Amino acid sequence: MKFIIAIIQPHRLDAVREALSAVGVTGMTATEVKGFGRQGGHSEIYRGAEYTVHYLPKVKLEIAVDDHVADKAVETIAQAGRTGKIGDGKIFVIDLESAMRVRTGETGPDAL
Amino acid sequence: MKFIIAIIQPHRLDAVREALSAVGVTGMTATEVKGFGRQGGHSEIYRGAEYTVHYLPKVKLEIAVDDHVADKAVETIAQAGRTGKIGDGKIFVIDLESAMRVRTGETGPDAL
Amino acid sequence: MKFIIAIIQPHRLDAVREALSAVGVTGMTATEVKGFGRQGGHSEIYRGAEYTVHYLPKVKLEIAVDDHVADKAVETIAQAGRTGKIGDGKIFVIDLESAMRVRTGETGPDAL
Amino acid sequence: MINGADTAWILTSTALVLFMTLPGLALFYAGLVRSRNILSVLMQCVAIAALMSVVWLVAGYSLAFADGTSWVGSLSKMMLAGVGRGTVFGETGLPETLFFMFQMTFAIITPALIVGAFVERIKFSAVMLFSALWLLVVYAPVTHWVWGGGWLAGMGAKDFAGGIVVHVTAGVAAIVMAVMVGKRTGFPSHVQPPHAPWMVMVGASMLWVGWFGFNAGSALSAGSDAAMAMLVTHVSAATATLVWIVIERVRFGKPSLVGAVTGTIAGLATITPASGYVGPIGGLTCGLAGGVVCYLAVDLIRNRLRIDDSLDVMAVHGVGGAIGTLLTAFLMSDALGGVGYDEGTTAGSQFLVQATGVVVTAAYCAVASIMIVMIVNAVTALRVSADQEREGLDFASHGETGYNL
Amino acid sequence: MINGADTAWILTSTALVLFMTLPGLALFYAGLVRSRNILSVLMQCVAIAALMSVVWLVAGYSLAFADGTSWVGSLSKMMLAGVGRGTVFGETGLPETLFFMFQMTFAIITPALIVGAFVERIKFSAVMLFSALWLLVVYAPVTHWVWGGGWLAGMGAKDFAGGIVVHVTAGVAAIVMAVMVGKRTGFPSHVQPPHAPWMVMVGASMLWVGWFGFNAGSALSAGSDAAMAMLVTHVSAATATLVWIVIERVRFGKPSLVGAVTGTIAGLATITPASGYVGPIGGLTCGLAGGVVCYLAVDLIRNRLRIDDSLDVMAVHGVGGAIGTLLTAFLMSDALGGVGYDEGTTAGSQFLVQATGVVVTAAYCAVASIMIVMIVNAVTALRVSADQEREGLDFASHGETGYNL
Amino acid sequence: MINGADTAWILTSTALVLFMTLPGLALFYAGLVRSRNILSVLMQCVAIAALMSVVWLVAGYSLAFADGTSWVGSLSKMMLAGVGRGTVFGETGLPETLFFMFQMTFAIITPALIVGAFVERIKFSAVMLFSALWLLVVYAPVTHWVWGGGWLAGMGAKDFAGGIVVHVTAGVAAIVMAVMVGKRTGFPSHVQPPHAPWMVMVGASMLWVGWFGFNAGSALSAGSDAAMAMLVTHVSAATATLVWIVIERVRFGKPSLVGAVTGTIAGLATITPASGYVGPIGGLTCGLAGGVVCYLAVDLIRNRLRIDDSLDVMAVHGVGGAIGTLLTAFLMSDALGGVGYDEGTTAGSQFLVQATGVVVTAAYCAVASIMIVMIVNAVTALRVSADQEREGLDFASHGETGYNL
Ligand SMILES: Nc1ncnc2c1ncn2[C@@H]1O[C@H](COP(=O)(O)OP(=O)(O)O)[C@@H](O)[C@H]1O
Ligand SMILES: Nc1ncnc2c1ncn2[C@@H]1O[C@H](COP(=O)(O)OP(=O)(O)O)[C@@H](O)[C@H]1O
Ligand SMILES: Nc1ncnc2c1ncn2[C@@H]1O[C@H](COP(=O)(O)OP(=O)(O)O)[C@@H](O)[C@H]1O
Repeated sequence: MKFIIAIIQPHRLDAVREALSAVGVTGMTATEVKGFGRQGGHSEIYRGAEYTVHYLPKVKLEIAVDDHVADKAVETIAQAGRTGKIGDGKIFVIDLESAMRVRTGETGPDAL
Repeated sequence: MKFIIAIIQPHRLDAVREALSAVGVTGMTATEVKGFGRQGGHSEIYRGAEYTVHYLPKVKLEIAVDDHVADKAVETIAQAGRTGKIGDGKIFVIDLESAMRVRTGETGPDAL
Repeated sequence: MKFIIAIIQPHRLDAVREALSAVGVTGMTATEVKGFGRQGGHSEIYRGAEYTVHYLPKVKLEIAVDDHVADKAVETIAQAGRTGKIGDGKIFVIDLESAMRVRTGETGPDAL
Repeated sequence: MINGADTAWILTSTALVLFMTLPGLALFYAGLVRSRNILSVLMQCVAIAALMSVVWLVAGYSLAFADGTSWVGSLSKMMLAGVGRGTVFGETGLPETLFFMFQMTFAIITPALIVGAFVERIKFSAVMLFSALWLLVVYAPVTHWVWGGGWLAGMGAKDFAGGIVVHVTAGVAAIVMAVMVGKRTGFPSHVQPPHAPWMVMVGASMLWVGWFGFNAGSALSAGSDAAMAMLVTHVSAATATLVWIVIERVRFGKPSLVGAVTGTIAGLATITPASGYVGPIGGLTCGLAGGVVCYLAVDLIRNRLRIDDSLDVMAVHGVGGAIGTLLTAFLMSDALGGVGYDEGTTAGSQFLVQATGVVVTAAYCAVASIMIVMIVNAVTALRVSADQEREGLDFASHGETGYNL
Repeated sequence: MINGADTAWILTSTALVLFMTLPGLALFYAGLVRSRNILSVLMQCVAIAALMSVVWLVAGYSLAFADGTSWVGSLSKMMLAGVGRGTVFGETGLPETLFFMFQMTFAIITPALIVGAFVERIKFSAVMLFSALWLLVVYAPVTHWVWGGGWLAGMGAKDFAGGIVVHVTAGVAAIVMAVMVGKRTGFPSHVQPPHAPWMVMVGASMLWVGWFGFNAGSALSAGSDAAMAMLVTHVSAATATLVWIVIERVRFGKPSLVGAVTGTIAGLATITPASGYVGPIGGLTCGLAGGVVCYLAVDLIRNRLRIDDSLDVMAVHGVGGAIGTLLTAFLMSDALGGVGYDEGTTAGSQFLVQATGVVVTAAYCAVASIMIVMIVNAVTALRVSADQEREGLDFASHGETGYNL
Repeated sequence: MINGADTAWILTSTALVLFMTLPGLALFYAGLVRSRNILSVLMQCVAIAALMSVVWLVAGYSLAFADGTSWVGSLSKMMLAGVGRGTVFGETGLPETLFFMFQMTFAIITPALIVGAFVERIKFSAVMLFSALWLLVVYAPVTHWVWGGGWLAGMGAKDFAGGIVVHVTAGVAAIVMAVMVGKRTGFPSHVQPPHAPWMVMVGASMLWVGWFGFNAGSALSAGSDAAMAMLVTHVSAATATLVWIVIERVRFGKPSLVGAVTGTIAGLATITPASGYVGPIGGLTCGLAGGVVCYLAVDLIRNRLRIDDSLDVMAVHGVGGAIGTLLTAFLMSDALGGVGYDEGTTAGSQFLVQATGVVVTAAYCAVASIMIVMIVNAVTALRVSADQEREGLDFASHGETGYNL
């Protein structure tokens, strides 16, 4: 199994989720995060001066998938998450040793 | 060492934490996350219409443990986190290559 | 590639980020988390009684790096994040199988 | 001669009505939008308050209240020309400067109400330009018709505190704006629930309290009329609140806070025109009618007509104000505890007058608002770009973010 | 004859006292609970305000103020029968409709105060039913006893703005409710600190300001009595705030914001019955006594008796109101800057009357409240399910969530 | 004799001015700091309100208003000695207790304004001690000079509602405190934008509404003077709001909400001394001048002088109050719609008097404030430790956290 960690633009969350759904991946966990990268930050105005805020809001998705689904899932996220502008984010894949569903105690791919 | 990622119901956090403590695991990091899964979302009422909110609030626990503690820890989380209802969450285990305690620079299991 | 997960004191975030920048690591993702550990919690006052809040606010950094940068990055985080007091946090390293830049579809170290 | 007691109450009422907009209405609206647009809504309210005040001083007040024709006042009181420190207003016991101020707070809240129609996608400069033109072209003349001795006043139309002047005009302009600016991206399928229902409730509470100044202040004196106006205002608000609670309870099993306070506002808007003419039974009736009809109107406009009048300005204010204006014809009857009819007037004849007022005002407001929007669109676009809309107006238009926890 | 100046001030006071509940008290309470119950608290306050208003109109006012027996008024003023637009209230210079409104705001806040006893676990329908019955069975008669010419008034009991009528009744009902509804899951070991202390402070500030209408408005006129009532009210609030700050500073090294403003409310509740009868020294004394004793009472009820009167209604309001009522007997002495005693009365005899008022009211309120809770429990359960409690009442009872950032 | 109407209005004004501090100013300031210091700011405001009230009762009022020398009052009215329930104040129609209360709300907000200079790093005990000493040593005497029959009054200085008394004193003390307490760690490079701009706007709105009590209440009567004061106050606030919006729009392309409402406050501070003497043109002029000059002053003090007067108390209040005081000399001319000059006075001679008032007060306030800070520093340190500053004052000084979502 693989554990996919994707950092995406917040406003692409719905699109990515729906695209994943379409390829059969329905379970996932999302977190609001602050992203630092090439995109830089943005500047806010405060009483006659501009202040730089170094980060930008991003959403992190964590998705555990069975091995054979992994590539498809990564591809799907990339396509649905892409706007072509800097700051679109990253997709990381890590090896997942085991998974368990808390409710039933099922393990392995069945737990996903 | 193993890196355990557990998604649980927010109201089970105290129980899980206390159960882990009882088996000797006291360090962990918790994050508020949004869960998408079979449980679906919930609908909120707004001026005469119901709107679906697709996610549900969950808590993610991240716990680095020594190898021989891993199974026990997973088992403990599963038991303390279980309510038997859909949406109880998942426990994922990943291989952890190295760990360091920032304060002292200690590494390996000693750092946990 | 490696995936570094560092739990640090919130007020060290700027220092750590700047130090990492100085060694060439500019991309990273930060999350506000609740830390449980030896440091214990803190007690708040409420109408004539003290209540224990078990967790402390921490920041989690996630940083994907090329293999040869990993040790340097860990070392840098440890140094910049260290205050010498209990609760300074942990640095975990996990093996990263693959990485992709959403915008371009680039993979591997080029994606970071 | 100046009456100290009346002056004391209208000074207070002026503060209360300003409080309705700042921060009352501003919070009511800001809590209803998404968190990335909270500041833009607050900014629109405060900037409207500031700009309308200056426009009112320069020309608005004069167009509404300086002697003129049946259709509009004149420019003779521009910049309060001829109005001195000691000038008394008409038959009242109030300094004219105070009457000017009290009326100005109405001229502030009316354009601010319209904000609810176009939140989350409008350009800030469009809001400013639209509001200024609208105040002069729609609000000031209509005020003149009803309160400034114009043709509706001549016909004997009864609009105590602004059912026609404030709520019908704002509601109609809101629909015009909603249609011409267009829907928010994602409406209606992806609409999100209010980001801060607590803030909506706080705003509504302030509106409730401030409305005492609005309606009871419209008596322009501190006596029985103000007291009864306050009473029926409160009773209507309370009743309509309960109506929404009961409807939602029956329909969904759960009464919502946002629903309850929306009912409050519906009840307040509905009683507004009637508040000086009716008794407790009138208050209960307005609350019941306003509660039920506004509920249905929200459903109609939002869910059936699919018009993105985003915060339901037409359904709550426009419809409420219209209903109250029409009901006044019946509820003012002394048999129902009202003040009774003017000589030679019956419920039927009064109803015709009231209906004329509502219909003509709505028609005029619609046409004029459409033309103003066209002008605004030509001068500055109406909408921000899709990217800016997605990013949120707080940052895109004002360079700030609402919550930096 | 109607006095314009008095009318102006009581119109204002009515707005101020409504403001105390909406949004003052609502925010004070909402900030103290967990974030998942914020909306339910706000909803309870607004729904109580709406329902009590209607109940007051239908029968409450009549039971309290229409001529009747020593024990209760009559039904002769139901729906304000016989009260016209021009009716003057008693010896005052106020329209009776205004007196009705002013008193109604008291009839709103008293049941709303009780909310603090049962937050985070109560069923919404139970709140509604309890409050309506309680208003008719407890609040209206007690009001009659003290302010409506009933037996306590006859004995010469002094309760200027509601130490007995408002605070003792609310406090006793709160304890009854807290015990009968039962503790929140996790009380006391897992109680969590207030989710938004800033909101608590904002609510307390609004209560402080609004209390000027409550106490100085209770003079029913705009003159020296109102001014002195405002002064002593403020001095007591300020003093009690400092008392809590000092106590927490000494005990914990850190004075807390929630503690400070709890002190404020304690000082305000304590001065309430005394506010029309005492001078500055009375204000200081009430602030000192109220601050210290209420602090001890919180500790006693919450930590020793382990009664989950969740937001300390009894300890702050009940105890404060009782102390103030008793102290009035001494502080009204003209030696201390008070108004002095009625002819034939001494501090001792007055104290007995005051004590009788507190004790009999508390006893009656306790018994009646228990019976009402039993009825409510039979009609609709008191508590939500454990699952719903855990989920939070916002979503479980109202289908909404408080913060959607 | 007591005038009921005037009393009604000043009772209301007193409530409005208290509302300016609690919660108005408290929210305005709390929204500007980082989220970890929100509670400390609120706590400082509420604790100052409490402590100043007691100090005012004990001695402050007497030093300001009891007959004394040209330089300071006497101690004859300590604890309101000799002031009975029925005592009328001077030539007014107000109970002296009410005048005491109204003035007390000014004595509360002035030290509370200074809080903006030292937020996020000050020790709580230092705030308390500084404020109490400052009230007695600076505020009370200066009040005596201007409003208590002292030397500035004798010279004919015009300061209707506190340009000198409130804003210049607060601004100067703020600069002294900012310099002597020292910068926040990270100032200016790492300053963070306001944590809750919405809260800043809500506070500013409350200040705007409450300022009607401040300025129109300073007429001490309910008549033409109050009405005109309210009018010019509002016009100045509106104008200065627009000025900031325009400046930011031109300079950054985006007008910010925090900027707009900072303009509001600048306009309000500027009109304060002039509000009883000028007409609508005076209001517009003060708004324009206050808006522009305060904008420049923020830039000067913060960005060029690099003084960490954290919330710009000097730039907005001190500078605004001074400008308004000076402009009054010209704007009070009846040619500009003002009240005209006292016999034997010209614009030029009045200007000299006004300038003398500003300069001497500023100088006295600076010297006295420095000495008070030195005393405070000796008794209790001024600053928390670097660790505590980093952790945030909410937890470090008060054991609480602001947001527990
Ligand atoms: N090395 C990294 N490790 C972890 N997260 C990263 C890394 N680099 C970038 N990110 C995340 O991806 C987001 C986008 O990266 P950025 O460099 O701004 O643009 P792009 O995605 O177009 O390369 C960042 O905001 C950050 O959250
Ligand atoms: N494949 C997945 N990867 C990551 N997180 C998941 C995955 N599937 C479910 N989750 C998380 O687990 C939570 C519970 O899953 P759900 O399918 O609703 O019920 P259950 O735990 O009973 O199977 C989800 O809300 C989500 O946070
Ligand atoms: N085993 C663990 N797994 C994951 N996170 C941990 C673990 N132990 C500690 N942490 C995180 O590190 C933080 C600091 O740990 P703590 O034990 O308090 O002090 P120290 O870092 O000095 O050892 C904790 O608050 C928690 O967020």
